[in-house]
This record gives sequence, structure tokens and C-alpha cells, in this order.
Amino acid sequence: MKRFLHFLIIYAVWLLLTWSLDWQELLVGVLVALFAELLLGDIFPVEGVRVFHPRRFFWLFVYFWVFIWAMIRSNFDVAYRVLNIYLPIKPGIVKVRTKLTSDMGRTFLANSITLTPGTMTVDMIGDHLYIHWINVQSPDIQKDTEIIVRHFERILERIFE
Amino acid sequence: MATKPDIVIADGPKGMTPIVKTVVRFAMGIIFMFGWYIVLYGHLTPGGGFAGGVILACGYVILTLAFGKELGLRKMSDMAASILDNTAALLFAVVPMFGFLFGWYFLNFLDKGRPFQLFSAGNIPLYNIFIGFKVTASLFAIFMALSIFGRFVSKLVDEEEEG
Amino acid sequence: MQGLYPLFTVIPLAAAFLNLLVTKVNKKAADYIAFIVATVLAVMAVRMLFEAPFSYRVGGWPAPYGILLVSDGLSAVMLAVINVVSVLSIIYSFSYMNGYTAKPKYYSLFLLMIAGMNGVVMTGDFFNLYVFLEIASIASYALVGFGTEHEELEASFKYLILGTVASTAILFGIAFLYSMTGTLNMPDLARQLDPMSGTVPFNRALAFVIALFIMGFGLKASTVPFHAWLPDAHPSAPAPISAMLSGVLIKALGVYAIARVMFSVIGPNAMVSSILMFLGALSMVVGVFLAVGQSDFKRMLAYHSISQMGYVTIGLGLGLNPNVPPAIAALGLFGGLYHLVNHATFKSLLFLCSGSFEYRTGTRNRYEMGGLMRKMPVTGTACSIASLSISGVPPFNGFWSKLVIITAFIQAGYYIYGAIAVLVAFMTLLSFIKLQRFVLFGALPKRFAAVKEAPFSMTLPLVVLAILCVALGVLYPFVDKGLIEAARQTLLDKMSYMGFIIGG
Amino acid sequence: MNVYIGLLILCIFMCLYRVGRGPTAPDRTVAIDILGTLVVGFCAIWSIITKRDLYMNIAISWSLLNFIGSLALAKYLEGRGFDE
Amino acid sequence: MILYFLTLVLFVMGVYCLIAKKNIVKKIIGLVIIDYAINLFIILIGYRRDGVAPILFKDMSMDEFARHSVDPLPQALVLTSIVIGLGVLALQVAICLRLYEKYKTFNMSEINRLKG
Amino acid sequence: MHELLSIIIVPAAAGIVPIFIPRRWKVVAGVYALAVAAWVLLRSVALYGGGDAAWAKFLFNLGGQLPFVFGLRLYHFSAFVLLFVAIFAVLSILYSIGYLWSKDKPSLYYSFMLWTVSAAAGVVLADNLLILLMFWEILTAILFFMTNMGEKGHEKSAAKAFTVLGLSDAAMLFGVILIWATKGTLTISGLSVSTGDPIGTTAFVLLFIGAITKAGAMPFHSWIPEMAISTPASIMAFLPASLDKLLGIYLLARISLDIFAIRAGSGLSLMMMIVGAATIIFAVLMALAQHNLKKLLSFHAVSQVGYMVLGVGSGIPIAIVGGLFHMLNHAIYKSSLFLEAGAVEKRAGTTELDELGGLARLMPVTFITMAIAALSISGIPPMNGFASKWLIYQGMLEGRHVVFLVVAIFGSALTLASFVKVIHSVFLGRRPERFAGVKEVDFSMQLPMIFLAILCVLFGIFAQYPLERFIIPSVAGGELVNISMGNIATVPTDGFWSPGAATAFIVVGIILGLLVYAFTGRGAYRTDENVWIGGNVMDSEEIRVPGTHFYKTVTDDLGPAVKTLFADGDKGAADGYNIIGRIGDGFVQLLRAIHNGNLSTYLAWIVIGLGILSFILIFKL
Amino acid sequence: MSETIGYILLTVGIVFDVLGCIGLVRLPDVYNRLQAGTKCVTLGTAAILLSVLFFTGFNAISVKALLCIWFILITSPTAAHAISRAAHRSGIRLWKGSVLDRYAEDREGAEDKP
Ligand code: NA
Ligand code: NA
Repeated sequence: MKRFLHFLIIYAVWLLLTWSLDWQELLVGVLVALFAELLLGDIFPVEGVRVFHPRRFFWLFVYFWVFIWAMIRSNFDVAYRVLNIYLPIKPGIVKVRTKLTSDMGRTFLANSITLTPGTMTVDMIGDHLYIHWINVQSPDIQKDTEIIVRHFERILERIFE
Repeated sequence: MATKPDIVIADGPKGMTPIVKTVVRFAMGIIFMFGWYIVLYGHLTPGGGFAGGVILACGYVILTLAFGKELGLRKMSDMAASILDNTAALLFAVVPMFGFLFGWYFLNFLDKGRPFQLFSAGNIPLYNIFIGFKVTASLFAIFMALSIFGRFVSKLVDEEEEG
Repeated sequence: MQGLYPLFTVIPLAAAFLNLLVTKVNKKAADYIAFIVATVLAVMAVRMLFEAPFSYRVGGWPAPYGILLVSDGLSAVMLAVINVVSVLSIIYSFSYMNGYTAKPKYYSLFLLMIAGMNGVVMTGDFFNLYVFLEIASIASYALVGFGTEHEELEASFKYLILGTVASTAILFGIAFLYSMTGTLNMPDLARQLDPMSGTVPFNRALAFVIALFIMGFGLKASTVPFHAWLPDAHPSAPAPISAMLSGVLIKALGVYAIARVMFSVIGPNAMVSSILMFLGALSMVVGVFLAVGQSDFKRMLAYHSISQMGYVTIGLGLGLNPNVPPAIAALGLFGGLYHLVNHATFKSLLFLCSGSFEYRTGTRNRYEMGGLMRKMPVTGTACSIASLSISGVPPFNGFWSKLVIITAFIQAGYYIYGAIAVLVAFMTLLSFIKLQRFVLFGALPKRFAAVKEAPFSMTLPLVVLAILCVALGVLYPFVDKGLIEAARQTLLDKMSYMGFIIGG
Repeated sequence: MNVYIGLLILCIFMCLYRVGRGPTAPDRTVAIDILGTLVVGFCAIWSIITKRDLYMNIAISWSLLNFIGSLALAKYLEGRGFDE
Repeated sequence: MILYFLTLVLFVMGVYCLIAKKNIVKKIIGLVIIDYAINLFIILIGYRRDGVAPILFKDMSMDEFARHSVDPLPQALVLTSIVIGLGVLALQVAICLRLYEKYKTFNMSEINRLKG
Repeated sequence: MHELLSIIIVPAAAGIVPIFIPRRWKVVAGVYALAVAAWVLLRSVALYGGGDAAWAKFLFNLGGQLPFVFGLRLYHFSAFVLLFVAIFAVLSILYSIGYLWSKDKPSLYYSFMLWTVSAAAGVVLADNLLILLMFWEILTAILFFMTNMGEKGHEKSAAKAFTVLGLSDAAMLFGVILIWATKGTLTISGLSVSTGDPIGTTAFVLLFIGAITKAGAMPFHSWIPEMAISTPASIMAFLPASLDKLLGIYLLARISLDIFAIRAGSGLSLMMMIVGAATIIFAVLMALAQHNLKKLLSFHAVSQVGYMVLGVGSGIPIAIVGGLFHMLNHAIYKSSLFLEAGAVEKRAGTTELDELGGLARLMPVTFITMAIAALSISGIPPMNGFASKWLIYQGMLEGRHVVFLVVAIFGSALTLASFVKVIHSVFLGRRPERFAGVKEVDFSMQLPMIFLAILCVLFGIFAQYPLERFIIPSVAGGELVNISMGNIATVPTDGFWSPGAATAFIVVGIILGLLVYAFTGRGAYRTDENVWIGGNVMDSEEIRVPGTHFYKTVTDDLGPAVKTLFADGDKGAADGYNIIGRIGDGFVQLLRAIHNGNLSTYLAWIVIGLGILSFILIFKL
Repeated sequence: MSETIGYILLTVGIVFDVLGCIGLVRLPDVYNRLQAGTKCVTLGTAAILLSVLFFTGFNAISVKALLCIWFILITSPTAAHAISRAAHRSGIRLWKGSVLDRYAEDREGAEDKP
């Protein structure tokens, strides 16, 4: 099942790339996608296909906009700090805990954090994330977790757990 | 060892952080497909065998970087690489010989098809495929061969210019 | 037969890879594949001598769009030389290379080298010239370093760097040429650069291109001052490879390329001619003096290659000279080509002999050897014949070619060059007398008491080459008829070379 | 369009400044990584100008190469062999 | 024209690096720079203002293509020379590392057993 | 097969046989070789009677333009030289049969002998300069291999000989090609080159160098003494002493009188005469300084060549005749001397003058024959050496070359002195004990010595016969120069003094020589009885004063210049070989220093080279 | 209409790119530079790629552009993470003005324990 979905994903991307419905392209696409699947299907993360469940997919959609919004905010934040003559920054690396268990979820979380205001994931050990924060507000794990992780985590749970 | 499925190796301690690993696992299939896309469309868009081969080789390199040598070699062993390499080159040299049957060496004897179809330009896609295989195999082989000397790489930069 | 012309590059290429595949199954197969392929090629090449001139359009595309292969007197002669020497070296390798691991790789590189050289002498456009040149060069870099000992690696690296610089210069020149004419097809270029009917005048850009070519191909031909890699590289390679490098590679990639470019494409030019003659004389003198000072057998031979290639270069230079009567120019060019062929025979023979001596005695220092004539009669005799040939002693082949060159120069009124040629011949004789004295005659060291003659597969090529040395000298009249024709074709038939652009 | 291209080139020069200036190896790495992303943007603009999709192929390939480069450099910075 | 000049500068830099630097690796880098300079030069030769890549695409007539497309041959040449350059580079690095194994140094001036 | 061709090919082919004759049948090989040589002798006698002959075959056009004709030509001069080549071949092979008894590889030796005959015949008969040169070089190569057959230390002398000869051959090659390229033909007959233009002059000088190197005149003489020590005497007697003289002077006469007609008083003629005179005087001085018999003889061989060069080079008919006659005579007495030296070496086991002594009674034949040869080389009447030298003196007188005359006479005076010394220290003087058992050599060796001695006497007393029979016809009839018996009526044909200033000079020369000996040889008289010194008997070995002592006086008394000459002479500083060698070596070391194995250096060469090339090509369009 | 959107997106993208690069130049240490660079340049480039959609319409080009967006959105933060981690592990300290470094503390602790 998982592998078939993986095959489908690849095939879909192929169709987008070739952007035509000529029988030759369809045929070759099948071959290529099959080849890719057989070669690499086994390391494809299973959560990658879970998202096709309608409910999860809906939350993915939601997450997408949340994420975009955060990202835009983050950019203006950076713009502010960079353009300001006095460089108003108070950087440091803080530690936060995540409730997510799946690799996929954690990866999404980490990358989302990296792309959102003033924070960047430096490392992830166990369920702890080390985050470089351009403007550290408190050294306390709980509070940082609230500020940085929570609003993503809530949605990501629904998608990947 | 040989029985151990790749997924286990992928989750193993070697290689980079779970974040990187997950991303690579997630994107790998599509990268691979993209490489073949470039190869197969070589006669319609630029690139072709060589560029596509480079991308495919890069795919293997990413695997090696993210999961360590073992998985990379599992996906393409030294033996496989050299065989693939040589077979591709051999075919590339031999297939045009059939052109002699039709008069000229390298004669493009297959059906040319309509322009802008995938199966147009007769033999050329064939050659692109051979080149693709060859470039993939040999580049990956080179990477592996050089990565064995990884120890030197640091020295190679540390060594100070004399005079 | 003409229809199969491309096979000269295709077969060795295919065999090189087939080799690596098959030897995964059976180790011994490499020997047979290499041998069969080389033999077939040699036979075909000799056959081709009687087919030239013709041209071949790869893929059937009309020139100048397609890839053009050309066979005229020059290419035919080169092709024959290359493939004959190759098959002999490969036979020699059977026993000689047993010492090395990775014998299959060795054969594959060897075949690649052959493919590259054949391609260079066959091709009719600069694009493929460059590609094949690089194939052959890369194979030779790898083969020089094949022993992976200190010296081998060092030599290989130096050769690699210098050779790459040369290739870059050549590529640069080709690009320049293209930017001026918009084509890389040699006959087409010849037509455009022709002073009479051409569209492109002989401007300074073209002069710079010529300089680049002289430097690039001159380095491949080990012309002083671009020679420094050769005395390191040639001795470091395994003996059969040394024979190939000195015997044919520097000719195919260097001299042939220069001749083809200067004669067929750019055409006679006083300045180029005088430069080539000067460089040739310089190479002759420098090479032979350095050779006299060597104690390492193979290194000495390598330096002699430099000086002997000087003869070839100087001959070509005279051929390029528009100010001397065509007959004399042809004589000079003929001398150069003839010496090229002769050098291929006796220099590869000498290197193979040095290999046999090293194979049995384990040393290359000629002062440590001695009295080997009694122990290894066949090798010793072959070595003597080759020495006499290279030193220009009648009636061996070397004498005639040097005679022709000197005569041509005196007829053309270049007495100094003639005198230099004579003196260098004498110096060559000297250094080979020393060789005879220390290696073949003289007292046999105790530790070589048990030395035996080399195995059959290593003596056979020696015998064949020795016979060639004698035959090419004694049968001079026939050689004259054969080669002078090639020379004339190269020199005077620029028109007909342009004619190849129509193809067919 | 020229304005945009000019600005992009400006960005590229800023990155080059960082590449040259350092001071540490990671700084250079970062600069190179970002340079790659800028090149992708450049390809996009070019494909807008020429209306050809081949530049998008280049863009994708480039972002892939950039990713590999960053990973490799990261590994190198950690002082580990590429195959570990 | 300025581009040609920049190519020349690149070329000279490469030559300098190749000759003046003693470290093998830097010599190799110098060669690579030279190689790039040449490739750039060839590309410039093939470059044509408002030129398009030499690939036919669907909504383009043949003669328009002929007028606009840049010369395909330099691109082929560049591609080939890149491939060859890659091969040479691999060989260089391999030999250079083996040299390091043997001589325990990257200093070329210490690697001269062969002289005279 | 044509008769001329057969003379070259038969010995060449026959020479292959001895290789397969097993070692223990040396004598068989020797006899076989003797037979072949005899055949050649007979043929050449027949040819000599037969008058002129020619044979030619067109081979090819070099590069389609220069015709190459394999031509052979026999006329009086060549027939005469060929005849004596054959005679000396027979003699030395006959001698070798006995001499080589103990030597190694005799069979190959005989092959070389026969091949030498063939090559020499080729040189003499060739009507094509290049063919001539090829046989010439074959002779050089054979010499090299034969010297390599000698005892220890032979490689060095062989290599040196080969170097010098090879260089001269290279010079000749260049000269020949100069002629070919400018004249378009190689056929000697009917080839005449004027020495007016530089090309002609250069060509002549080059060929001249080739000729006198083979003959062994200064400054290209040094290979002969080097060889003399380690080379078997039979080889020395055959090749350097007789054959090379014959051929060298043959070629000299050929070029200077036939191809380039050098006329008397011209610059080139003067050059040749100076070379000749210098050779005479310096070589004889070196000879005086020698301890080793063979080496001494070889220096005399050099010095005598001086007379021939002087005579032939002068361009004066009578002197030319004298020079050629001296060539013949020299071949006779000098090979004789070497054969005797060989005999002494074979019996006494050494040729060191200091060790020898008192062999006269033990080896009478050797003693007498050597004495005769010595007299004749010193130009004492009525020996043949006198007759030919005498003609040369007369020529000098005719040409008013007083200086050369004096030099020539002083030369023979010193020759005389040095041979008195030789006779004294080898055959007279006190005999060391260990020579007690020495016997005369066996007959096969005696025969040639005797024969040659007789020739010495006969050609002296009845000089007119060889002159009329051999020399004059060779030069007469426009072959070389117009000359007939009439011009040289004053030759002392009956061995008596004839009036004339020359006679006075001869007398002066003899007296001078004896004075030199008497003055310098004082201490050399031996005392027979044991001498008491401080009451105990000294071993007579120690008080025996070797005859060579007196040469020290020469070296001391003849002034510092000569002294330095001797001082360096042994180290070989005076010898061009070493000088050129040193220069060349310096050049080699320089070049090797430049190739310092540093990659950057090589790259710099390339870049600079490219720069220069571009500059030349771009700005010197 | 879509042209205008395209230009707007393009402008935004370029602006963010410039900002990111300014940050790259101005900010004190490698971690801050990463922050600025990664965020802005990623978004900027994504915007540029998106603008392709509005310039060329929905066709092969824009599809590939979207594919490219997806790709850089997942790769560039990953790369940033890898680099920053590597930088920290290769011993690059934080800027002197930084307030705390839990990562360093924990790693030193981990190293002390065994
Ligand atoms: Na030489
Ligand atoms: Na030579």
C-alpha cells in the first residue's frame, strides 16, 4: 500500500513535469516511477503517505496557511532587525521539548521553526530541540516551548500522529 | 547483513541527523525520477545523458552523505557500478555499429517519429540513456573512491602554503 | 573496406570496456581480447595503406555538418605504424605484465590509448581531434602511473599537469579558430584560410592560434622547451607502454597533429617553418646531450626520443618552407616522415629491449649491467641492431632518413642545420657505443651469472621489430616510393584535402 | 526586468563578500548556500524572460546540487569523512 | 568585450596559481580555473544577444530558429570539455592523494626525485 | 657476377664460415681464411694486369630527385692499392695462425679479417662517394669489434678509437652530402669540385679530416697509441699500421688530386703541409717519450703519416710520388715492425721497454728483421724508407719549402735516435734472468717478417721498379697529376749517392740522429761484471741501466715547451679528444642542472616559450 | 491583471532577497547570519518562483516552478540546520552578546558524564 502510494506520488510529479498526456510519456513515466519505487520505495517514510487520509489532508492544508503566515511575519521581523542601525538582537540557543514522536512530524516541526521568526533549529536530540533564537525571551524550557513550538505542534499532531 | 532491509540501515546511527534523513528519504524518489526525466528528454531539451547522469549520481551521493556508505553501496555496489559503467560504454560503442547494416557508422537507423515526441530522433534517446547510466555509475564510483581518502581532505586544507 | 573505417576507433573502445566486463568472469580473457583486437586492427591498418585517399562521413551526414573521417597518405602511414607497434607491444605484455596486478585495467587503458591515437589520425575535424587527443592522453597519464611507486606517481603527476596545460592550449586555439571561421571541419577551414581562394586573411589572431598549436602539440611531441615531462614519464611506464609512448604516442598526438594542422589546414608559412626548424634543431642538440649524461637505460632512451623527434620536426619545418623549391620541401618532409616511421621501429625496439634486460637483471642502471650479450643473445642482437639504426649507421633505416634530412637541408642551403644534424647523429652514436660497452660487452657481474634469455612472447616482438629496422633500411628504394607519395600528398595536395569537404 | 536582475546581482556580490571575508569556514558555507538559492531565483527570472521551461529544469537541478553541497560542507565542517 | 577581458583575467589568475603555488592542491585548483576560463571563452564565442538556446521548441518556426538560436557547436564543445575536465580532475585528485600517501607532503617542490 | 663485385662479395660471404668452425679447429679456420685471402690476392694480381674496368648499377633517386648509382671502378691506382691490401691481408692472416694460438675466439677473428678485406676492397673500388663512405664506416665498426676482442682495458681504447673515427666519419658524411646536394651526383669518376666557393672548401676539409683520421695524422691521431697497448699486434699490424695508411692516403690522394684538384701553393695545400709537418715532429717527440714498444711504434706510425700528407699535400709532382711511395713503404716496414713487436710480446710476454733486453741472441730472426725495418723507417739508405723520403725532400726543395724540409729531416733524425734506443733496449742491453728460456717464434710467424724485411731492402735498392710499376702509372696519364719517369730521373735508382743538396741533408740527418743518441744515451752502456758497493754484491738487475733512461735527457734538454708537451702528453691534454670531452661534459652538467625536477620550472618554460612564440608570430608577421 | 500580481511577487521576492543578504553581511555571527539568510532568501526565491506562475500562466514552466518551490522549502531549512549544527560542533562559539547556550551546556555535560 505504502509503496504503491509512493509510486503514485512519483508518477504524479512525472506527469506534472512532462505536462502532456502523450501515450509515450505516460508509458515511460510508468516505467521510470516503477524503477524509482523499486529502488527507493523502502526508505520512503510511511508518514509521507498517511497524509492522504482526508482529515489529515485538511489539517495539512490548514497548516500550510499558518506556516505561510508565520513565515511572512518572520521575514518582516528579520527585516526590522537587519535594517535597524542598532541591531536590536539578544541571541542564544534555547532548549524546547516536543510531544511529536514521528520523524516526519518532528522534521516538519524543525523546519517550520527554522522558517519562522527569529528561530532556527540547531539540533534535535530525542524529543528535545535546540533552537537558536535571535531574541531570547526567557531561559525556561516550558515557556520557550509555549512560545516557539506549541502553535505548530497542535496542527502537526493532527497530521502525522 | 545482506538480509537487513535498507530501512533499518537508514534508521541506523550512522549518517546525519534524523531531520536530514527524513527529508532525504522523503525527496529521494522524486529526485531520482527527475534525473531520469532530464536523461530521457535530452533530445528535446538541453542536458540529456550527461546532466541527467550527474543528477542521478548526486542522488546517490546524497544517500551516502545522509545515511553513510553502507546504504549508498547497497543501492549501487562497486561491482554494480563498474559493470553498469562498462556495459553502458560498450553499448554506446556497439549499438552505432548496427549503422553499418544501413550504410554508415552512427547512422540513425531507428524511426525518427514526429518532432517533439519522446520517441523522436531515433537512436539519440538510446545514447542518452547509455550516457546517463555511464555518468551515474562512474561519478558515483569516483565519489566513493575519493571519499575513502576523506581523512586526507582535512590535511589537504590544513597544510600551510610554504613561502 | 573503406566502409569499415570508423572501426579503428570503435573496436578498441568497445574492447576496452568489454575487457573490464569479461575479466570479472575470467582473468585470462584480457590477454586474448587485447591480442585479437590489436591484430585485427594491425591487419586492417596495413590493408588501408592501399586504400587512401578517401573520406568517410559518420552517420551519413554531409560535411561540414557531420563528423568527417579522412584517410590520406599521412593518416594511412600513421595508422599502420600505430597499430603494428601496438600489437607487438601487447604481445610483449603477456609475460612482462605478469608482475603487475590489475592486468585487465592495463589492457583496457592500452586499448583506450590505441582508440584515441587512431581517432586523432583519422578525424577530419578539430572537435574530434581534441576529444580523441584527450582520450589518448588520459589513458597515457594513467598508464605512466600504473606502477604506483614514488617515481611512477611523481612522473605521472608532472606529465598530467603539463599535458593538461597543453590540451588547454589546444582547446583554446580551436575555440579561437572557430570564432574566426565558424567551423571546425578541417577541409572547410583549409578552404577558408587558403591565401588564394580563402575568406579569412592571415591575421594576428590566426598567428596566435598557430603559436598555441605549436606549444600544445609541441608539448605532446616533446619539442624543447616543452619536453620536460618526457624524460620522467617514458621511463616510469612499464616497458611496453614506454615503447608505445616513445614509439607512437608522441608522434600521433604531436607530430602528426602539427603536420596536419600546418600543412593541410594553415598551409606553408615561412615564419612557422623557421620556428619549427629552430625548435627541431634545439631538441636534437639538447636531447642528445642530456642523453649522453644518463646512467638510467630508459631515461637515456627517453632523451634520445626528444632528439630524434627533433629530426622529424626539423624535417617538417623544411617541408613547410614556401621559399624553397617544392621538390626540396617535399624531400625534407619525406625525410621527416621517414624518420618518424623509423623512430617508431627502433625506439620501441630499444624500450622493449630495456624492458627485457630489466625483467631479467632487475636493474636499469647501465653501469650495473654488462656482458649480457652472451647471456641474452637474441635481446642483445636486437638491441645492437636498434642502436645502430638510431645512430644512423648504414645500411640500417635510421641512416637513410637522416641522410635524406641532411641532404634536403643542404640542398635548401641551410648548412648549419645540416651540420647540426650530422653532429647529433654522431653524439647519438657515441652514447649508444657507451651503452653497448656497459650493457652488452664488458664484464658480466657475478650476480647475473644465472640470467637467462627472456621468454618467447618477449623476444618475438624484438625479432619482428629488428627485422623491420633492417628491412626499412635495406629496401630503401621501395620505402622511398611509398613514403614520398605520402609526403607529396600531405604537402602539395592541400587542394584535394579541401576536396574532402564534399565527402564521399 | 533589468532592475530585478541588477538587484539580484547586488545580492550575489554581497554573498561573495561574505564568502571572501569569512571569517570562519561556516560563514563561507552559509554564504555559498545562500548564493545557490539566489541562482535559483535568477533562473526563474530568466525563464520568465525567455518563456522557456528548460531554465526551470536548471533551477531544480541547481537547488538539488546546492542541497548536496551544503550537506557535504556541513559534514566536512564536523570533520567527518563523507562516507560516515 | 569586457567579458572577454574578465575571462582573460581568470585565465591569468589560473596560470599564476598553477606556477607560483607549491601546494599540489592549489596547482590543481589553478588548472581548474584555467579550464573554466577556456569554457567561459567558448561560451562567449557562441553567445549571441537576444539569442535563444539551440533547441527547437514547438511555437518556433525553422527560419526564426536559425536567426535567433545561438550556435550549438560551442555548447557541445563546452559540454565535452567539461566532461573531459571532470575526468582529468578525478585523475589528478586520485594521483595527488596517492602522492600524499607516498611522500607525506603536498609540497610539490619536495616531490622531485626525478631530475637531470 | 662481375669481377669487381666478386672481390667485395666473395670475402664477405666467405667470412661467415669461420663463425661456425669450432674453437679447437683454430688452424683450420686460419688456413681457410688464408685460402680466401690468397684467392683475393690472385684476383687482384689478375685485375692489376687486366687494365681498367668499371661496373655500375642504378639503384634509385633519393626522394625522387638525386640519382644513386652503385658504381665500382678499377684503374691503375686503385688496382695497385687493392693489390697491397690483399698482400698485407695474406701476410697478417699467415702471421695470425701462429700468433693467435693462445687467443680467445679465433674463428670470429678470422671472420673479421675477411670482412675487413672485403670492406677495404669496397673502399678502393667504390666509384660512389656514399658507397665508399659506407665501406669506410664498416671498417671502423670492424675495428671496434676487433679491438673489443683484446685484453683488459680494451673497452676504453676501443670506445676512444670509435669516437675519433666516428667523428671523422660524420665529418666525411657531411662532406659527401655537401657534394651530392650541390653537384647532384656521387660518381667519383668525372666528379670535379672547385675549391673556389666556401662549399667546396668545406667539403674538401671535411673529407680531408676523414682521410687523415683514418691514416692517423695529428690532431686526430690519438686513437692509434691508445689502441696499441691492448690490441693484438697482428691486428695493429694489419689495420692501423698498413691498411688504414693505404686507405687513408689513398683517399687523401683521391680527393686532393682528383676530385678537388688542389694545386701547389694554394692555401689548402699549405694547410695540408702544415698538418703533415706538425704530425712529423710532434709525433716523433711523443714516440721518444714512450716506454711501451707497441705504443712507441704507433707514435712512429703517426709521425710517418706526416711525410705522406706533406708530400701529397704539397701538390708538387715529385713530392706526391714520394708521398705515395712512402705510403707503400711505410705499410711494409711498419707492419713488419708490429709483427716483430708481436713476436717479442709472444715470447717475452711483455712490450715494456724497461723490462726487455738482450733478446738478440735468442730471437735472431726477429732481431735482424726489426733492425732492417728500423733502418728503413729512419730513412737510412739503402732502405725503402730512404728512397721515398728522399723524393719528398726533393719536392720540398723544388717548392722552396725550406722550413718543411728542415722539419722533415729533423723528424727522421729523431726517428733514427728513437729506434736506436729501441734496438738497444730490446735486443741489446742486459738480459733479465727470466728471459733465459725465450725461443724464436715459429716459422708461420717468421715468414711474413722475413718477407717484409726483404721487401724493405728491395724497394730501397731497386726503387725504380716499384716506382715505375706502381706509383708513376697511378699518378701518370692524368689520373692524378701529369708526371713521368723523366721528372724524377734524379732518384738514386742504384742505391748509391747521387749529387744534390738533398744528399747533404740526408747525411746531416743521420749524423744528427746519431749525435742525439750518443749524447743522450751515455748512461746506457751496460757493465758486465758485478759491482762492489760498500762490500756487498748488488743484484745485477738493479744496476742494469735500461736504455730508456736517455729519453729523460731528451725531455730535459729540449726545453720547457717540449717538457710540458710530454708532461701533459701522457695525461692526454694535448689530445683533442679529452678537450672536447671536457667541454661536452660541462655542457651536459649544465643542462642536467637546469632540469631540476621542479614542476614550476617546467611550467615556466612552457609559458615563456608560448610567450616568445606568440610574440614572434604576431609581431614579426 | 496576473502580470501585475507577478510583478508584485517578483518585487517582494527580490526585496526579501536583498534584505537577507544585508543580514548576511551585517549580523555578527554565523548563527544569526543563517537566520537572516535562510528565511529571507528562501521566501524571496519562493516568491520569485511563484511569480513565474502569474507571468507564464499555468503550464509546464509554472508547474516546474511550483515543484522547485516545494523543493527549496524543504531543503533550505534542512541545510541551515545541518550547517548550524556542524558549525556548533566544529567549535564555533556564539556571538559574545549572546545570552545563553543550552546546546553547549548539554553537550559538555554529555561529554563529562562517561
Ligand atoms: Na639522439
Ligand atoms: Na640523433
